[in-house]
Amino acid sequence: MPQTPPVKPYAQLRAETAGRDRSLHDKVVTLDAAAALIRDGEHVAIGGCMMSRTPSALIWALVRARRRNLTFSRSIVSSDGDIVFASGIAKKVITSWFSQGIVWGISRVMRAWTESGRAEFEEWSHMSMGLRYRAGAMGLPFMPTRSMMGSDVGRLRAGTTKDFVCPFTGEKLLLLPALNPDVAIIHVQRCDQFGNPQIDGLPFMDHDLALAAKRVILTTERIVSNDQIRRQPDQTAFPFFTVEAVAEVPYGSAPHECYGLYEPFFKHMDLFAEMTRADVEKGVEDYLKRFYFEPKSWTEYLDRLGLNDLLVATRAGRSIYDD
Amino acid sequence: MPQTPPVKPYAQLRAETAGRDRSLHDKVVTLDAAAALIRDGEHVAIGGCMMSRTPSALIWALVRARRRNLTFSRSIVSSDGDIVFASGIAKKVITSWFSQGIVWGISRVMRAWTESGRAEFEEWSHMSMGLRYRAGAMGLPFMPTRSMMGSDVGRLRAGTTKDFVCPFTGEKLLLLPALNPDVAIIHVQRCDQFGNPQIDGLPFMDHDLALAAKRVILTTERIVSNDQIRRQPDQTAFPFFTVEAVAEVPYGSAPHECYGLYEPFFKHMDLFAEMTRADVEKGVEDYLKRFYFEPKSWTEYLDRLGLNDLLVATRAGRSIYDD
Amino acid sequence: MTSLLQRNYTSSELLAVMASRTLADGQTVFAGVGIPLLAATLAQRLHAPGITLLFEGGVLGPFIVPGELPPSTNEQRCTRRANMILPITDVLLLLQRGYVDIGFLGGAQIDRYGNINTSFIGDPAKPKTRLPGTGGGNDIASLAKIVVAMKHEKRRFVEKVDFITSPGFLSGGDSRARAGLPTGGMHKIVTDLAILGVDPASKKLRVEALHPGVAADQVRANTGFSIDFAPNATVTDLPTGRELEVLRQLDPAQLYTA
Amino acid sequence: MTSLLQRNYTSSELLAVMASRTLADGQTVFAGVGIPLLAATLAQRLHAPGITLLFEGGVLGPFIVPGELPPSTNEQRCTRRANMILPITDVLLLLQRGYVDIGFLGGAQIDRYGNINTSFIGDPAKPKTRLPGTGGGNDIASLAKIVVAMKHEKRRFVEKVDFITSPGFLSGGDSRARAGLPTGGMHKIVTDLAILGVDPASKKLRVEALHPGVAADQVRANTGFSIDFAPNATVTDLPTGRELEVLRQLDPAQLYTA
Repeated sequence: MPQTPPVKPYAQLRAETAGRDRSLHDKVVTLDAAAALIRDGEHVAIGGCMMSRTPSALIWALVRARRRNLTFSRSIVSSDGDIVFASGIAKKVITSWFSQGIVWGISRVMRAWTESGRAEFEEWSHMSMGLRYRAGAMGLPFMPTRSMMGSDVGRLRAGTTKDFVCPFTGEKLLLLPALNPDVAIIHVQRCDQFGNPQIDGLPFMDHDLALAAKRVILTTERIVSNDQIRRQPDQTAFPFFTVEAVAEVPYGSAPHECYGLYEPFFKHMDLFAEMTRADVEKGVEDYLKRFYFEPKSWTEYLDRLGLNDLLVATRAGRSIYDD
Repeated sequence: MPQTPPVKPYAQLRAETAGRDRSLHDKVVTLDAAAALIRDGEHVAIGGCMMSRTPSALIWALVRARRRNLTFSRSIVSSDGDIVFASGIAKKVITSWFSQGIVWGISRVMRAWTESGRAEFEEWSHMSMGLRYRAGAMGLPFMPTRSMMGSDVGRLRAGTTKDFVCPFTGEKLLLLPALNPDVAIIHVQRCDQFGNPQIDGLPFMDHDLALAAKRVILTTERIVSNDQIRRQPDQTAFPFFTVEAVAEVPYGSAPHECYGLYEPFFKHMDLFAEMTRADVEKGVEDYLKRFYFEPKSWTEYLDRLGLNDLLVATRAGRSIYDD
Repeated sequence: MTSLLQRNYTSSELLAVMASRTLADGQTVFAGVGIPLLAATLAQRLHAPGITLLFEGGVLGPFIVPGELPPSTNEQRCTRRANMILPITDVLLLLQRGYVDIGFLGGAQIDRYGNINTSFIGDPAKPKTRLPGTGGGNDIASLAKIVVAMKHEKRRFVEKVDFITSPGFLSGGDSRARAGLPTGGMHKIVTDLAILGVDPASKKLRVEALHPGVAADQVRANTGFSIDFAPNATVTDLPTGRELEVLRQLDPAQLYTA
Repeated sequence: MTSLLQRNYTSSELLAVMASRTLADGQTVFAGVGIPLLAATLAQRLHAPGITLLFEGGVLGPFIVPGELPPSTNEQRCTRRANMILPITDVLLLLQRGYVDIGFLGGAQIDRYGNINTSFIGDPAKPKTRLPGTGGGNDIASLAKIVVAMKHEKRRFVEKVDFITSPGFLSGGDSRARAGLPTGGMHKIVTDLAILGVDPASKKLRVEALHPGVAADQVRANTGFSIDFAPNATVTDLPTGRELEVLRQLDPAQLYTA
């Protein structure tokens, strides 16, 4: 598999954007219809970070649709990385850290899939991931950095970065190639029918992801009126014209968290770790069957997580606003 | 006078930041004490834009303290540019647009001072100003851009920029030198005693200014508790550890606006235009005497603007939140 | 032929109406205050309700309230019922990223290749008049398709501008692309006499339509360089009553349309 | 000499306490979850109340609630009573801009020049174990002064790490600066046996203090390379009752201190 996607020529970047309908129009679709907009072989950037605002429902729908040969990129992946490997929808994940979470130790799925060569974990430093998306968002072919030099993390990526001497100061710098995903998938607390997204709490890299990507697919906890958005325009996270489609999916980040609404479903995360601990291949197959393929809807999926876990996560999520 | 300040070597940038007390400590000072922190010859970046969130009170205090040989930079200057020229505190303003406002036509003061060579207006494109601050904020020596090429705006600045061919795409780019001001002066709606600033409405370039500058001096409409800040951490505009001092100055942007609180004092802006229309030298001298040197305090200054204008501006300012 | 004396609108109103007609529904339009903002808002209220306005001050998708025109694109009036507020640098970067269809500018001087001067009259080293400068004009003209609205006068339409603040097609042909600007460029110039476009090969300005009652010679006489007419040059339609009515609601104090 | 059997704290508790003592009041500290966060929070509640914590997820100056430790530095628990929330890239850029005094890391392997491996055990092309990778570790270690807390074991303190995830002093001397990293570098390594520092000239790790009851040979036996002792090497003070008490309040479930 080739290293990270090559830098897009500016003419291509401009043509792709110019070719899209960027007007204020209704973009509401179902979850399945949203997943159908993502095609085999595309590079999909995942919004949020680790166990936060993961577009879990959309990934769930992509797994069920048996999408193939996708490349995912994300600042940090948690169990979402395991899922896209184990389900076979991804050949590659570009990220800075890949594990369900420090308390659960090293990911068994990531180890099994990468060490056997079935899939690739392409590693960049966390800031480099951010700067690559930022370059893409700014319409630039690269971003300079003072990080990732001297290390083997940098050495492994040397084929796609450029060593550079600053013409102003004579200092050594590293030029990071812009990352312009085919599609960014982002989960938000609320959004209107036109794709004006509003995010509470941690913004992560989502503004840059949305601007870097060719197009954006949103899932949202709820769809609100355009009037409501326009009363707080300083809370809008990125421009609506980056957005292609919006699906309303309550608890769309479960079993991860959505700031202010629910924390991670910790008992379910324990269960996932446990099921993949002994026999990882069998364990993850059972897990996918039980939680990804057997439920007939996202509500049935949530039902399998269990109402008690949902209430515990919700109680904890809301508590961030308590003194 | 030399062209734009040279790019700071990284060692100097790091040493300057490392040398400052960046702990969470009480930073509240008087307006005069805040002005006293700015020394002759320094490069002062002005927050806000044009007639919005201008740190008018702090500039007023700098004029009264008869500071000398300052360089100012700002995204766009309005009458604040006229004032720093006419008062003699500035030799140079680095900006993208210099006029009181389109409805009042070309600035007489700017014309008189630049055309006679008494002061310099160093022109950059608006995005270039932003990208230069952003490079400075990111700890980078430059930022690439696809703008300002081919034009005479670019030609006049060619001594301080670098033509560049992208090593990834072969495309022509321009490298803009980072701008790291000695001090940024920024007016905000509220702030705590530690310098945690919260801004309502348009953020302009203030986040980048604060991070690019060696230090930041704030004026604020009101000082609130740290508890109040911590209840809405997503509203904090830039890190408190960039801030050296905070002065509470209600109506500290008058006669310009402060989002949600007051609009520009339009009748006063008319008066300024009128007083500088016929005999600019005499007019601006009279203006400075009447509004800058004779009042004994900022409150007396506001009194000279007039209670009626203040109420009109306040009524209009608050109306932004009305449906 | 309608005499100029008989017409029921000012030159500025004509400019605003004609400029508004260059915009299509669904476009993203970067506009400054004055005629550009009036024209874009007029289009939004008539034939192009789905236009998204962008303001340099950091505003995306606002609706301007009639009679409350902002004094610049950097004050709170610009944010009225906006979809999003964002930092200045980020709204300008939307140009570089390619999200803007049309940049809408004014200008003090323009030349035969659509280069605009808003910086210096005379020698930049010793100017006769120092003008306010570029603002976002240079960035908009470097990165987007441009519509300009300005009065048609010989001192404004010059052979060569004293200073290129906002690049048009520079010295014509492919000189703009060679300078590092492969996208955008001058699209339409709306004046109180005519609509100008650009010859696809030479990149010289040319007349594409005359306003009702304007003679070709009148355009030539008010242009400081020899100007061609497009083969299919037409005559524009008169401002309609509805256009003028809405325009006057937007600017009742005639701040920009006197 | 205190016997290890007699001590009233776990190895992890010892690590957290000793690490907390390396921090000074007023410092800005970039910390990951686990021992780093516990140590920084402990310092904040005892000798260094003015420490400002930064989390990779985009948090500036939070106060962690005892018993509600965040599962990573990217969830809402990290934002509790924060001074500011900001995008990930911007919080990481504070490192590059020079606003961070100390970066606080863990690690799977460390070598004699303080290089850290959290990516691969074995040959990176065909690893025995693929580890979770750098996260912000590479950026933190490239741009700030580093404190590391880890268990002192021979398999962790190796002659040469299998992979340099987070750069220490690379191959020693001025090799770090020559690689483009003129600032930062390894400052202290806190283990359950000793405190290590860096020899100013050679940039090799050296023992600066032993914990109470630890013999020099014990450190040598658990280090996979020959290690020197600083001329003025000392013995650390035992964890105090107060330190252990507060630590246990912070992590009552012993998620990180068992």
